Amino acid sequence: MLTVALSIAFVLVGAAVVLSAWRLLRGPSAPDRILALDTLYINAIALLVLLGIHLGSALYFEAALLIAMMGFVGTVALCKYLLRGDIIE
Amino acid sequence: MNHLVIAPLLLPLLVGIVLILTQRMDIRLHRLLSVVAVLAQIGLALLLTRVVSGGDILVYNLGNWSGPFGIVLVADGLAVWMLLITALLALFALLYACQGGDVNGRHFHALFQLQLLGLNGAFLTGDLFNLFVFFEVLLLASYGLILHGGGRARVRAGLHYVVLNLAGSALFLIAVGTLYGVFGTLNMADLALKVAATPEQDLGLAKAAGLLLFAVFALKAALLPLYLWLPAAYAHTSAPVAALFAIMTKVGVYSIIRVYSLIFGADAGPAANLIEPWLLPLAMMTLLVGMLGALAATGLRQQAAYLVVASVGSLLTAFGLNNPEGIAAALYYLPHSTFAAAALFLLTDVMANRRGEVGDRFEPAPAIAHAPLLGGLFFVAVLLTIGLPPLSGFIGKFLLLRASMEHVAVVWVMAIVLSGGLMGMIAMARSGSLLFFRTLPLGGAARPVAPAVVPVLVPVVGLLMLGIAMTLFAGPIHLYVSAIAEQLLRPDLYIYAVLGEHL
Amino acid sequence: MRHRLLPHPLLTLVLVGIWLLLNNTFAPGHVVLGLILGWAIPMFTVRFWPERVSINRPLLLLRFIAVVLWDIVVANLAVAWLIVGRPQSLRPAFLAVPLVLKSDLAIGLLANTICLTPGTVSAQLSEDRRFLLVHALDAADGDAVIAEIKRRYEQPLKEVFESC
Amino acid sequence: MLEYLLSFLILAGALFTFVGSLGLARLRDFYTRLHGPTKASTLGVGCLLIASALFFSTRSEGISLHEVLVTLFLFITAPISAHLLAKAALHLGLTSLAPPPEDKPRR
Amino acid sequence: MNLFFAVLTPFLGAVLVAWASRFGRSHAAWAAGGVALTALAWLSPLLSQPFAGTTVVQRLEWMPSVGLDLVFRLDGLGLLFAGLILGIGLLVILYARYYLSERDSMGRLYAYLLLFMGSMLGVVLSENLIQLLIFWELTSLSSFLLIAYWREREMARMGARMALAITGAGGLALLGGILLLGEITGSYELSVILASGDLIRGHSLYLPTLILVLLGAFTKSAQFPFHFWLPHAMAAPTPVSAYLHSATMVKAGVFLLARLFPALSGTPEWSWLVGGAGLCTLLLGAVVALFKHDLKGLLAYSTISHLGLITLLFGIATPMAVVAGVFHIINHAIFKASLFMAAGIIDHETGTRDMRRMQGLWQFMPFTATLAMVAAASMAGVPLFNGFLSKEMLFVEASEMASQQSFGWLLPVTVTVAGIFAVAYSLRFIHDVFFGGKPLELPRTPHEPPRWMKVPVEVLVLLCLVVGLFPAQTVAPLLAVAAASTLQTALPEYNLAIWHGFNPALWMSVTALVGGVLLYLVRRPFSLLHDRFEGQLDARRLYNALLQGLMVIARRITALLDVGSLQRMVFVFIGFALLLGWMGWSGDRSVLTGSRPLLPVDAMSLLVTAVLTVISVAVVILHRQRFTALVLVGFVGLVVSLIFVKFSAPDLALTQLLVEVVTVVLLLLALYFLPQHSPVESHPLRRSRDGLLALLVGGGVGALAWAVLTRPHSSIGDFFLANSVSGGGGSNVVNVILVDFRGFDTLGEITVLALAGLAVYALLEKLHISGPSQNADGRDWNWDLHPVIMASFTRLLLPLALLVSVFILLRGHNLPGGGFIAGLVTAVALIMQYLANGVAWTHSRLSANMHPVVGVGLLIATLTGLGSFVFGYPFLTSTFGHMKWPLVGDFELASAMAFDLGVYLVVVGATLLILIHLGLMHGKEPVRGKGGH
Amino acid sequence: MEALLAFVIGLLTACGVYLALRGRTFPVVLGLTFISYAVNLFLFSMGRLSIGQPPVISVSANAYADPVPQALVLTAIVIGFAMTAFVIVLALKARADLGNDHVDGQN
Ligand code: NA
Ligand code: NA
Repeated sequence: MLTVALSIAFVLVGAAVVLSAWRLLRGPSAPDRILALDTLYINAIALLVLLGIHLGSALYFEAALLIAMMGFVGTVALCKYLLRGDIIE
Repeated sequence: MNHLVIAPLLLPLLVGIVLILTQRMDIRLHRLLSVVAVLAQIGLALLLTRVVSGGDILVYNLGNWSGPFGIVLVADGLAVWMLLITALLALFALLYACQGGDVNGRHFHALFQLQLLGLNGAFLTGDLFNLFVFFEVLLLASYGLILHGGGRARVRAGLHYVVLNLAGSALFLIAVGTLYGVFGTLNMADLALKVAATPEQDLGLAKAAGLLLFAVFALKAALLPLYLWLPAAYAHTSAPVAALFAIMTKVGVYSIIRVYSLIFGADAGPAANLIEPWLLPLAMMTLLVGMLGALAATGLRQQAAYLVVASVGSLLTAFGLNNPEGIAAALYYLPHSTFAAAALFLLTDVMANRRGEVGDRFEPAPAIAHAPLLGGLFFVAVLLTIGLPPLSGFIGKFLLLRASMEHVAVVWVMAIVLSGGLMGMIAMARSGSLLFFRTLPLGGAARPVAPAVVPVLVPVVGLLMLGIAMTLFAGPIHLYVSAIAEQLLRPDLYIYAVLGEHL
Repeated sequence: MRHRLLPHPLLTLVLVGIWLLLNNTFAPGHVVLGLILGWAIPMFTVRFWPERVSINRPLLLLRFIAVVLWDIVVANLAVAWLIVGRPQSLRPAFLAVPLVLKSDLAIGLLANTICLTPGTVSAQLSEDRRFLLVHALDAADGDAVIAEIKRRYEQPLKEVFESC
Repeated sequence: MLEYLLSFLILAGALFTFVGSLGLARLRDFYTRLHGPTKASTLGVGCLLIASALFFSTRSEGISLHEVLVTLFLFITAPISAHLLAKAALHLGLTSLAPPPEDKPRR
Repeated sequence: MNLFFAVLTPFLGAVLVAWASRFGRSHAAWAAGGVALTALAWLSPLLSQPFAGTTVVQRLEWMPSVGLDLVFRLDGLGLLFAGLILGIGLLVILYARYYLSERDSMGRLYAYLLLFMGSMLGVVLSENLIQLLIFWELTSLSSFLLIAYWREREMARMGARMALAITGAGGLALLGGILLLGEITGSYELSVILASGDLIRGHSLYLPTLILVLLGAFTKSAQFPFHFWLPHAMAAPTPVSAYLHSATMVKAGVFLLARLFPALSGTPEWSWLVGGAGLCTLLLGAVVALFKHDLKGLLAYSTISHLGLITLLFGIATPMAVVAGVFHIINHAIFKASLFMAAGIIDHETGTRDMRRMQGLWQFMPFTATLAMVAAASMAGVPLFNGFLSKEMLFVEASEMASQQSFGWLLPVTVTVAGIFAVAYSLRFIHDVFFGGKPLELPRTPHEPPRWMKVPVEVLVLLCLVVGLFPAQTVAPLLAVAAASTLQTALPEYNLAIWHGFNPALWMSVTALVGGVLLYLVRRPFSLLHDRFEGQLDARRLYNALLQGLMVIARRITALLDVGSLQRMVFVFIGFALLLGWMGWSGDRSVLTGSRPLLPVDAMSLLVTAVLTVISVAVVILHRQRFTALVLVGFVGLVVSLIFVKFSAPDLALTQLLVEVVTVVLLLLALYFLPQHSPVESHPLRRSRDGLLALLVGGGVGALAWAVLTRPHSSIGDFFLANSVSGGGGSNVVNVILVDFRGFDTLGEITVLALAGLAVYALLEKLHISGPSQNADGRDWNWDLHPVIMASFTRLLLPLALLVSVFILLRGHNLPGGGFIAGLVTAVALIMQYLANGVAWTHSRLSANMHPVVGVGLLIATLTGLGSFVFGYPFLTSTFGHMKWPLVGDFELASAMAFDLGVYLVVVGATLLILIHLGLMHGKEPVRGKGGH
Repeated sequence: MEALLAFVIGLLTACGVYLALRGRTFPVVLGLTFISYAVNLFLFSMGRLSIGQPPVISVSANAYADPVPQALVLTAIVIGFAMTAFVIVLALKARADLGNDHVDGQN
């Protein structure tokens, strides 16, 4: 049961990755691409959690934690660049 | 454990740390500290020389983990020889920098000390990945130093140097990785054992990895066709850095000597003498191309840089002969060419500073102040550099030719080394006659103001004296390097010293 | 004095809690360590976060959080339906929400809450800080959405953080 | 029973994650697309984390609550991303399906 | 060690003279003379020994292991040459004192002259041939200095360089020859080599050896076709010419022929090569000399001719010819030195050396004219003068050869013709200068030179006479020992007398004298002919063409290779590596795929790989749109860290993730100052070429990975897995390796990081560039510097991030984490403060001076390592223990944790150091221009 | 799975090499970044692949991945980061000093 659910979940998240990547590639605007990258980070968290359950190991938790805490810095910097050019001013 | 082995690493590291922590202090204190540290470094190298001169190989198990598991430092004849050369060179490069070059940018002394750390580490380590790490230490320090002071040409050449070396580092990792993947170890002695017993299906991988590693070392050593970064980089950096960099190509040379005598040497079974078909032809072509470059140079710095290329060619030709005499010749030639190149770079700077606008370019200029003195020193430096009698360069060349007599390629070696020497002579006769003989009247222009001549010449004279000392004591030095060569041709000694308890 | 030795008591508590969560344990050793860190870290970061936060009505805050969580769940379903079902018929709109909140923290929390609940994103704070520009995914009646935001989120935040 | 619950949570989380990306791919202007990932980062990841907490709490001795932290951090950081993205889009004047805002709110 | 000191004295003396010249010109001359006399004094105790038939050998150990010692040898030949070198040297020193003008540096000339003297002495007194070669090359070098003495003259510099190139090249060839001799005989020492003549001649390497040695000798002695450098060396001051081209430098070549005569001679190869070169040179020099208008030019070609004569004698190679050769060495040295000096006096007194401008100098300087006439007569081979004696001996040998070979008559004919020309040019030297009318517009009014300037000439001319008249009573003993030591066998019977009766040689002499006078009288048409072709016959043109050719080749090749193009360097490097890798792989029967069981592919991995492929290719295609490329790269980094997660490397995943974030920030900081788009620059062909290389390299690296991945594995990793807990006190083996097993790597690595911080700081120190005031599309930047919402929340995040850092730092030893990751978390959190709140705000709260953090971090790590010294363990030996604390319970403390703390600090410090200063770089100057540039 | 990873390594290498051969500093830096991803993955793969066996000693695990390449890659990542940081700053310096961003300082 759980295995089936996990398999379906992997497929869904995989599909999410594909869709986000399509947006990343397609754009058309710079914010679209940044948004897609941000979404991919979220998708990665989902993947990590699923993988943790799948393998029964808590060792993947930190990765998810760090993405949650630090992944947005890239997004912020990219947006700040679009807004101001100079990201540290 | 004899802590003496690690002292040459700890000393520059600690001094470097102190320099970082005291970065806002008076530059004179930094100079003093730096010079004292280098003097101590020489002392350590001499002590180590005394210890290993009997043929002992000192092994230091870092973290008390012995090889092949932990990282080991190995002070054998070759490593200690390199340490001594580096320390001596560093002293004079540093003394020159202390004349004011060190304040053209930040952190000169800290970078300098850490550069020494990288160099010494590369020479001492017995672990291939650790060698990579020390390569990176010395490279990053060299990036800082090569750009020290800035300026258009320097930045351009520096960028090329950095990017190319980044590519080199990537290749290094691929090669080391492959070796680990195939043999499951990183310790060089252990690798030597395992490579010698390579099963047939893995032989291609082992050889590919070994040759990729050769490409990395050839890049550092500036061997044809990978020397192209060198002329601009050396010609455009500051003089003391160029002088110190005389040892940088030798790191590549050292690595070639170490890896291809220990791991892929004659005892390496199916992978034995891996680079033999490559090294000698490439080295001889490097020699030629370097000499042609020296002929074509438009400035003395560039000429000196090309002579460094040529000296790498000579050095590796000697090693490429792959016999005890050849290796001994290489080991004699190595310090000689290092000191000579450094002296030439420093002297070039002294002269260029006195030629005003023209600098080191081969254009007529008013006679420079102190021309007789500088000319005399230049003459000696040239004798050393291009291997004319009676100085160490000639002895090196003689040893090299002598070692080639029994080699199948003797005709090629003789032809190329001798004609290379002729080209060097023609090139230097032209530049010397242009710089010192073909002078313009001073005219209305004032003599360029340059720093007092004596202090800047102290390091130059010091380096030249080293060359002269290498001439006078050629006998004992040759005996010493011959012993090192013998040791290098007995990798089993190294392996036993490192892995004794695991064998 | 208390300010200097314990600049952010609330933060200290939060940090201790997080420490225990991080270590996934309530062992006494970690409580002690958590307390030390909960005390030391605010000491270091006080320079970055000088203004004191006072929560006037903690219970209201909890209620607010519950409301937000509930809204997240409900709005998620609604928005999911919108996305899957009929993306062509969306009626997106930019809404200028007039603000009564003043403090950075409260405004920030409001903006955050708006972002967290699916269907709305806070897009821009006006330079005079009197309007928050919100983009709504499907807002047939913009004023109703604005009113909802002000009632459900701004009002409680005002009471918790800015009532005095 | 627990397995059903876990399965449900996992599927729900994955589904919301998927829908978020679907929105990102399908919707027709940047501002509406911006709403997509919010789902993924709130309910999507939220459900998965609850599942994880349940899974590890029941599997080994001691409960596992640290998953809460991921949600906590996401709740702090995701809105900042969304907000800045919207701001950047406005700044660049990206076309929107909604009538563009007047200048009023800015100055 | 007298011989050693005799050689050393001039070298030391050179320094002494340079110093003494500060006190005046005469001081320099006295010092120089004193030096030469001292050298002579060192030799004097040994002088009698060669006459007693013993060879003095003195040895100083230098490099005995390679057969290179300083070994000196004094035998007859050496003694003769040493005498010439020192004797004529003394006269030249005296002469030069009066020759040089006030403007010229006395000290420099004498110093160079003494250097040269020492080098020559070294050549002639060497027992070891390598040592001989060293001095040989030193003569080339010191003659370079002497010839270029008037360095402001283009001709002098050119002549010096030419002499150096030719003689230096010959020296290199000689080195090769000597090495071969050493290879054949096993020694470089003369006593062995001279005794091994048969071995050498019978060896397969004989011919190459001979050719190389002869190249050395011929270049030095200006033998055809290497003779052309010598006339150009006449740009030297005349005392130098008198010294170099009479007794010394050019004689070194014939000395070498004499020296190695027993070892190399006696074969047809020797006769043809040596005799042939000598004969050509003899004739060529004699003919050209007649038509030179320059006094010194005439003497130069005459010198070439006489050297050819000597060479020819050694080529004939009969014992008697050798005696004649040695004798002519002596005679030529004497008369030629005096002639050069006379020419110098004329030049000195008239200001010109052009014989067409001077006539009838007899009336101004009759005494000098008399001296010159005697010397010229000797040169012409007029009886009663010394030159006649040795030339007569040549005629004898030549006529004897005539009967022995089929075209043997050619030899006497040729030498007679040369004799005719010799008489003619000698006559010209005298008649054109001293007689035949009045001088034309001389720059100066000539008169007799100073008294002491004439003395050296007088001495030499006297010797011409004395030797010419009484050979048996004067020169005979010296000639005997010199010839004997040259031959290394018993001497032939010979009679040094003026009159030998009516023999063919006498008729040849008479023919030469009469013919010479006649030739002189009818020379005009020939002279015009010569003038017309002057320069075209000169081998200097060939030399210049060769040199030019070499330079052109050098420049072309260098310009072809060294174009300063990074793209080419990278291409060459990668291509070379590819080639090497391929060569290593191919050749043996290598199997690409190994036997390890493979992991099954899952759909998710396949999917992610597909996406990654698309995005990576997109980066390549879109790379000109830099911002877009950067965003896409962010995704690639994320996937890489997911790959680490997937394959059981959580530590790597965490590190990669954080490094990715920092890298993106860095790239953005840089992108602000850079153009937003890359132009299309490279040709499609080049792009295809690069693409092909990229594909090959990618394929190669992929194949390499595949080959290893599919092979069975055993490694030192098992040891670490087994010992991590027991020996390292931690269960996260990766971390234990980093801080314990291989902690030294980590120390190096944080040093690299610290260095990056320092180097970046140094680079940025004086760097101020302005970013654009608008973005690439011409849109102004947003007004909102620090959006409030972002600012307030990032402040909240900071304490949380620090807490997480501590968490990660502390647990790293046992679970994924550690100093790096913790440091990066802290650094990113702090960078976030800069991003959100700006530089000014953050700086008022956090010092920008990160050096102490870096320094302290490194220090802690190093001191942790040093701590183990106290307990007698090697550097970085770790220790750990568990302790029970009240309340807290069990708590592990490991020294590795302190090490990790150092790592943490360095990571934080260096990362911030780089980013902060990069951020600070801009902002002072007003902004200008658009983003696109 | 091994083939997939080998492919990814080859792919990243190829992209990196192509970009590193471009004439402007920025793509070169991107290329070097790609190469360093590829090299890190390569080095990592030298310990062979394993799923769910992180080298963290625990009672429940029955096998572990080879920890050595992981440690090496960690070092390599950090060193690569330092190098990248330096080369980025150098690119800026070159841009400022040479007047353009061509790797040879020409337009
Ligand atoms: Na700024
Ligand atoms: Na900035």
